[in-house]
Amino acid sequence: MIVVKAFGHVKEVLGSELEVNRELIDVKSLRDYLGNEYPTIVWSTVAIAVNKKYVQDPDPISPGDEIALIPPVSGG
Amino acid sequence: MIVVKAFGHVKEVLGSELEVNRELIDVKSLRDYLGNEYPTIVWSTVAIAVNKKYVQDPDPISPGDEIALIPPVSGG
Amino acid sequence: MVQLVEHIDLNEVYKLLADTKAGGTCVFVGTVRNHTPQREDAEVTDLRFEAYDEMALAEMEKIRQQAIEKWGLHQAVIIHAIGKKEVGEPVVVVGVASSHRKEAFPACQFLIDELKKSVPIWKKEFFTDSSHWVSPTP
Amino acid sequence: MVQLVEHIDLNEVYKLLADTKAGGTCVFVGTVRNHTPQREDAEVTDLRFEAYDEMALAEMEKIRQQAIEKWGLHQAVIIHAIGKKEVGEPVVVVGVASSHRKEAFPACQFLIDELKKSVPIWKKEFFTDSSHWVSPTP
Repeated sequence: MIVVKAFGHVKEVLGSELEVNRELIDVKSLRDYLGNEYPTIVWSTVAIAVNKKYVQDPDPISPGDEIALIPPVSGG
Repeated sequence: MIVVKAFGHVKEVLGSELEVNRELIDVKSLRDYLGNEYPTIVWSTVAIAVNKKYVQDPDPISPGDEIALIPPVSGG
Repeated sequence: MVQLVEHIDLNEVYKLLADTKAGGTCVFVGTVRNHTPQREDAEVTDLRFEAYDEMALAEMEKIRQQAIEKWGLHQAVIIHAIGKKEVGEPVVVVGVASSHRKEAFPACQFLIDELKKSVPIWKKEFFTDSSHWVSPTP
Repeated sequence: MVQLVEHIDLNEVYKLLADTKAGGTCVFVGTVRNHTPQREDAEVTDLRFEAYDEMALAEMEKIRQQAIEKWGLHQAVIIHAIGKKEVGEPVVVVGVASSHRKEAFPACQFLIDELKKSVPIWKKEFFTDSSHWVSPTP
């Protein structure tokens, strides 16, 4: 199981922490899973961070990683 | 007679107010007079203001005008 | 210095930027406006900012270090407010101190431009009749 | 608002710039440095600023109006200190408040760049061993 933090409008759909009971080996597999489960969200606009750093689809996910879904930021 | 205000390094040579006992009809004639009387000053770097506005050589000088010698400014 | 705070104190910013080698200090303050381009007809009553705190601070520090290196700054500060903010309140302040002014302006603008691109902070606007999460505008 | 003052109060500047329509405020502060490009080896002990007061205020107001018109600013402020200033003290502050940040930076830079070109104010630098009127540097 991995725990995924969510923020902004994504949080309003998924809650602030989503538990995913799948084995996900990379960012791409997480995106595929989310796309299937939550089709109302435009996932192409949502960045993903692993251990507080932005990552890309080919990057790996390991057990214990801190994963976060980052919708378009609007600070400042 | 006209009274000319001076500032910065020009003031240290001419004093803060210089009285000129000549009839000077334009800025050019003032420049010529100053160049002859105070040859140690590089007058080409000194701007002239009449009534608090920058003027050029052809501009006229009239009795009662407030005339000022403005060496390169260094505010800020 | 990077911070997430409840309330921004502008005096504090100048203390953090003080440096006897610096000749120029440029500070940008973003405040809550009473109108938004997304609802020209409506008045913003207040805003709420939420952050992914640890990552936001890490991204702010990354941007800060990039600016210090690129422009040889003596000091740089990024402070963002979180929580509820009212019209007129400061929500973000970025500032730099450099030897000369020619570095200060682009460096300061870099801090706010990059913050708006990558720092995980989100703004929700509240109107008299509704609320929504803000989509970023360039 | 344009002013020549004995001492610059940075709090005052933000009060003058406050405007509920403004989303971005950019402020530049010039301070006395302890070194000068003209004497790399020597320490500046203090500075003295003198102005042709009435003309300086008129030129400052002209620059201010140009910036307001060019960038559609909500507020703009130019304040210069005169008299003796010590290392670290603010000597000039310029600031603008605009709807968006993209206007704030060039407008603020315009105020300080133009001030340095045309406003009749002169700086004399005092070192431990000498003093001189400063020639402007670009």
